Amino acid sequence: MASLSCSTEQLATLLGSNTTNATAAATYICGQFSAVSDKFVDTSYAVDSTYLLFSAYLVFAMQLGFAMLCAGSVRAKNTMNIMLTNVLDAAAGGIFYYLFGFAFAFGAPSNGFIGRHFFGLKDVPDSLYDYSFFLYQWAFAIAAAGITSGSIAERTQFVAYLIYSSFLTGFVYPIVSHWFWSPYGWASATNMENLLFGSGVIDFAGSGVVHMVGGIAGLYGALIEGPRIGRFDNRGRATTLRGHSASLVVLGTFLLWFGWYGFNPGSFTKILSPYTSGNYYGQWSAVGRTAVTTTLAGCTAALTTLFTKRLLSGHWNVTDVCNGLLGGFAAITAGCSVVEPWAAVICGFVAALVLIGCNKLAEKVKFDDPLEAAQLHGGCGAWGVIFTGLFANKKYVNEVYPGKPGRPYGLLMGGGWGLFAAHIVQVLVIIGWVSVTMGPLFFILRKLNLLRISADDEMAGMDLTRHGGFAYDYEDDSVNIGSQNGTQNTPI
Amino acid sequence: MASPSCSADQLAPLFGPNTTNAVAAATYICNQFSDVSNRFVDTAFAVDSTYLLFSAYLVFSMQLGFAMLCAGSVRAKNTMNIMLTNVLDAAAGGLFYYLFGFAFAFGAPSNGFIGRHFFGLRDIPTSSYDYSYFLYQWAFAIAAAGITSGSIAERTQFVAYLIYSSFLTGFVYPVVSHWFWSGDGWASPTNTSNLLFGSGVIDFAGSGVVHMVGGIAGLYGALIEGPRIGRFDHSGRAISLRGHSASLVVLGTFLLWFGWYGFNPGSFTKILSPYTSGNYYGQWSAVGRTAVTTTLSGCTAALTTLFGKRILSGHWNVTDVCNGLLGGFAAITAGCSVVEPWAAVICGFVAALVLIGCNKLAEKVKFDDPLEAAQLHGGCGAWGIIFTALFATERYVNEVYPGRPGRPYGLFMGGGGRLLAAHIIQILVIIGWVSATMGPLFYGLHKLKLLRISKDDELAGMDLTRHGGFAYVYEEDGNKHGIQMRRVEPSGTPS
Amino acid sequence: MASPSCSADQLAPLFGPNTTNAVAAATYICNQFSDVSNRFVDTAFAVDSTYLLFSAYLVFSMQLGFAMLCAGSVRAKNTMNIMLTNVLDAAAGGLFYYLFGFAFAFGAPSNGFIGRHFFGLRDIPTSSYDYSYFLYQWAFAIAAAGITSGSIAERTQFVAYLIYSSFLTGFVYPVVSHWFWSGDGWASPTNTSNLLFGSGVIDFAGSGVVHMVGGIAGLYGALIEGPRIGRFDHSGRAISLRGHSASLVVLGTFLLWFGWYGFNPGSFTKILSPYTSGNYYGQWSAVGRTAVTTTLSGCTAALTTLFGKRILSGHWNVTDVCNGLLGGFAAITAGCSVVEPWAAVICGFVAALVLIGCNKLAEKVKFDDPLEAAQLHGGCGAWGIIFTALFATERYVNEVYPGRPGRPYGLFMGGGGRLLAAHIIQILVIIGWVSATMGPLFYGLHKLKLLRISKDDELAGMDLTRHGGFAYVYEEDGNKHGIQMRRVEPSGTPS
Repeated sequence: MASLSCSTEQLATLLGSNTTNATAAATYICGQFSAVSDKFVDTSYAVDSTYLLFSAYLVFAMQLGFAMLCAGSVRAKNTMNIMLTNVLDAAAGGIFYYLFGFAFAFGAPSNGFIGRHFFGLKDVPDSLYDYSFFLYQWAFAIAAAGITSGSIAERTQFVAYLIYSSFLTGFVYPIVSHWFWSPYGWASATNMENLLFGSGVIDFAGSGVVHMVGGIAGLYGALIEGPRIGRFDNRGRATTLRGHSASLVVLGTFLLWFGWYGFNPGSFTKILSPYTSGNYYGQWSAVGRTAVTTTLAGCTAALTTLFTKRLLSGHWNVTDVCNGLLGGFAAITAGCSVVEPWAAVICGFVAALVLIGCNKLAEKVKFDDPLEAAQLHGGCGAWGVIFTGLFANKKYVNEVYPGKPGRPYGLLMGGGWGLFAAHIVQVLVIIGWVSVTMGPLFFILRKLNLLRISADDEMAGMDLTRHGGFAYDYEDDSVNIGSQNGTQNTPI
Repeated sequence: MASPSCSADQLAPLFGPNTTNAVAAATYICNQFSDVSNRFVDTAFAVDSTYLLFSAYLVFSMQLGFAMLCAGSVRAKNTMNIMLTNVLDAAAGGLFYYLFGFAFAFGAPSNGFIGRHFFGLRDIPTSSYDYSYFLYQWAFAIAAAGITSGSIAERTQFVAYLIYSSFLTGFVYPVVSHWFWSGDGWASPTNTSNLLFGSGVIDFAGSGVVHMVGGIAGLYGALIEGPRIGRFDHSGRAISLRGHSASLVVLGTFLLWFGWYGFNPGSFTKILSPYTSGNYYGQWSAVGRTAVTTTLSGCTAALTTLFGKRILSGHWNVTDVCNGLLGGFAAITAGCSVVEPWAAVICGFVAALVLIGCNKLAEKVKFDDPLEAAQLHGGCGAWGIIFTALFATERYVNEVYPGRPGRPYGLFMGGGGRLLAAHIIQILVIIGWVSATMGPLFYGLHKLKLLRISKDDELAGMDLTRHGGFAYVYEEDGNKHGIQMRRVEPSGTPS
Repeated sequence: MASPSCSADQLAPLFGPNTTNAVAAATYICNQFSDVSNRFVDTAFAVDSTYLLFSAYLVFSMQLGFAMLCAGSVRAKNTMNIMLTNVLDAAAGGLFYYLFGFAFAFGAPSNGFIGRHFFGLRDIPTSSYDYSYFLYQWAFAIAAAGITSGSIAERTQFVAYLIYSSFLTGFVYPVVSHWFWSGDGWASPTNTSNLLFGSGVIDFAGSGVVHMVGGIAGLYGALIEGPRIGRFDHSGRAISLRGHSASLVVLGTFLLWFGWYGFNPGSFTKILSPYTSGNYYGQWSAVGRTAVTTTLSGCTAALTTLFGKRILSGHWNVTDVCNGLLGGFAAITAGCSVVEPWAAVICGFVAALVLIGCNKLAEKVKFDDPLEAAQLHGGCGAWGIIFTALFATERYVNEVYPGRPGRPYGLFMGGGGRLLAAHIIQILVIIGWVSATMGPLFYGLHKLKLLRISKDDELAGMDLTRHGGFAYVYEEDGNKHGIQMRRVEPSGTPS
């Protein structure tokens, strides 16, 4: 926010020499304005921090959503395992992101590839990054790790999980976020010196940075582990290994939806930024618009999935609808702030088809991902990056990324190829970077026999063999009380 | 918000002719103030948008609450079905409300009956409606549809559901909200030209607009479908078909409680509105008071239900308490912003009795509503509207609906009967309108054999026949495994 | 917030006699600034209220977290019971805290021991306490009661629960919060007349006031009731009576984590307070830092528990990790605003060890607490109080508790022993006060045979005998059906 421009010299001249002490009067008045100006600064810090903090809490709630979604999507015998990984994504992620992840991602000043300040939050807060920003970015980092844990569920050793999760949250993900979100990043849309293709990548809330990274990491993990026992029968036909609780899936999906309102609109990080002072239209409108585009993309994707799956399988299936919904969200994440609401409808529609296609493909190549995470976050995420390159609106691009008029915008909106090219580059480098880091990591773990659990453990379930017991115990130990309950109950 | 009123014309003469350039100096100073004033405008928009957006997110979380409440309240064999309807309430509602629902509800300028601008969010944002307002209203619209889906649970064809849900969210509900909430609505308390009975209807957050609409729609649905198989035995006695998971019911109830803090206090839509500038008492206090009245009404209703049910049935029953709690919330929703906290206690107390009475009545007339939604949202919602007309305080009414001194207020508070008259009109027109729209719709679906599922499907459960399988698989495929699984814990596991 | 200090008396002479009307000009200008200043007051109230209200909603969501955590941690046959107690903590707590709890806690002016104004929210809002503050404090009060209900789960009569819960929320807890948080409290760090040891107790968000009070109350309850049947076998060995659903435990834990962001950072109650006007570093940074310390302490405790338990028991156990996490949060609650992030890591590490140690001890002395609530909230809470006295940094203490330079701060940070002395006093008086109130209460209930349920009831489960039925019905009525249901998926379903 520009400060008020009261100038003592100008005002003193205007008051003129007949005023007893023109300079002092002018200084006095301007001093008052300066105090007013300071208080506006305070106000905007307080308002923006409030906004950012509550957004961060919402994003954190997504971790709960992931936990419930994952728990419901696996078989009962592996519930304890998958929930533990979700709790630890958050916990281990907190420590690693504090120690060095945040420094790699946003350490400034830095080169375009990796940050190198703020280790252990040293020198934070400064005028650019406050604690609340760290918290917000941490919540993003753990989301990426949460995506991956879904792909390799039900068959991965817990130690392997601890290793890849730390590596992903502490190194792989922070570097990608540095490239695209730090003002020093080589492909950042806010890079001060040199924009990639004169444009930089507009991955506003992370279809690429978060979702593709998590999804592709999961792709490698699931690929190297191979499918779960029983997922493809002897003749190679796919058998559905259904999750144990659709209620938990729906609970998780709604919580993710809820949290996405922190993820997408929250990515502005500031809300008290007028575009023209004194006008009803400002960043707060853009924030609201972002929430609307997010909603519409998800809703459209859910409906598209509903009817398409009805045609394909004959069922109205709620878990498929939930996945479609999430696919729509993952896709709109990149462009949510710079597209019109009607474009979000298109985004969601295509995202649902992309997801269905990816799932068909996965089945064909015998790729097994219990949560469809690689297909959903990888596939729909990539579509989202492309979508933004096609539909970004000129006005919104310039409002959200101000200070550099004449930026390229969406190809289909007449904005030329600059943005589209940058986004293709983004898709490629993310695939490349995750392949060269997570691919070898999973491969080495496998070679060391640390990746996959034994066939016996897999049949019995990890909860019994590794995690101290089954997650559920609906019946009492003595069998007869249990069955008595069952019958006694209903007449009451 | 009035801006600081610096006027160069007034200031310049005060400097007078001896000042070198009095007009320029005054203009200079006043321009500074004008900048300051603009920045206050920015601040107010940012603060109010933050407040409204987070309130909208809370209201959205009620949809999750509905989903869990409904899921837990039906039998396990219909869980997938009911959860799908809840997800689609939100999803289909999002599209329809975007395309025309919002336009019907708030399209301005319009006549008193229906709005006709802003289709597909065209021309949004304007100075009065921003995107965040749309999002907030969308979250309300899907809540109404969520209520109805509870009433007709466990026996409705999915296609029927898709049709009524779109119709309710896209047309029936928006029109009602236009009447009572839009500045152009014929019964709105903010109508600028002509207030109904000089008062307008004070349905602040929608006991009538949301809850009664949803509840009465559900009433017609459930009435036309008839009770579930097994709900009343041959001799006509009621048999409780218990939901499959009380944990989900409690989860859903608490989430609804959580979300209600967006529903009621959020309905101010602005928080940075002083009543007198520079004072600690302003709209922020009214917002806080609204949260407090909401809480107290729900709490009282929960306790009343607890003891009432204990006396009637001999049990301390948590699902009944949850329903009582929600009844208290549905009732206070209309008057939450204009009543004193002590009145909210009365509101909740009566709401619990209303709900118990409605349930007794429903059982007597063999009306089957798996979620008690018609009784709860319809009955307690109607009581809430009456309650507001009785207990609205003069001061709060004038603060919340400013600019028109001498408005009627609560009958018991000495404000005369005009508010009550308006509120009775509201109840009647809502009943009439929903009867005239949703009644024929459900009847038509019934005649077309699109409404109720077949008897076989109902006995087997819709999840198996229509939704691709049972919601839960706690045990492995073979019997062997199943039994092992269950016994393994006591025998062999280290713990 | 200091307002712009425009003074017409100072400004007028600067214009001097040549200005036509210097006094009027100066007054005119200064009046404009006064308007501006008022609008800053409005803005601050609106922003702070928004912040406080949403924090209160988050804290409320912890009640949902408690309900789910408790439900998942008990056996299925007692689920209805424990969830009912959690709903009623909130509901009964709402009424009692409204009627007198808030008055005891924050009624001002008062003596150092107990407040005595604001009964039934009379005279609220004042310039220092608004409705939103009441709501926030209510959410805290019910958290304390929620802690205790975990300790005595699965074996307590419902009537006993109603009595102790009202007493705790309405009297015991409010008095403690008066001592340490009210401006009049004898040990409050904001006491204007006389600080305890020149320092007062820095229990920022209530490791002592909330967690120790709830935990110690639970300790007495569980001690007087004795362990559940089957918890210790004939030879005295402990047998783990596992909860019925780890999913609910994880759900509850994450919700508590989510809510803790209202609990700790929210305890500032204001966010728009600059330390130096016009600077990026202000209370908003302290709020963010508090959220960070909270996060880090919980994360460290979770990891410590994970590896600690792996070594001790050979399992990677998610419910243990959840408890460890919560122990880390309970510990950091006291000092969250005044310690560095690195110190929070230490806090969490030790908290996990304290919890493991307390659990070992409890097993040794045959103390049975189904939720580990006494160990977790009592033990880790006490550690948190000590921790704050050791690691509070000078700068943060003076920023968070301004206006009295040279306050004592953490012993290890060079701040001397006075803060530690005050904190040890806090631990002792909380133990003493809760022992003197809740101990006799539970003992009296025990003597009146109102405390523990009968052996038969305990074996059958309270849900069947007292709460109208089992919480879950996954299967249809007959056995026949039951088996069909279960087998149907692999054999006959289309998928």
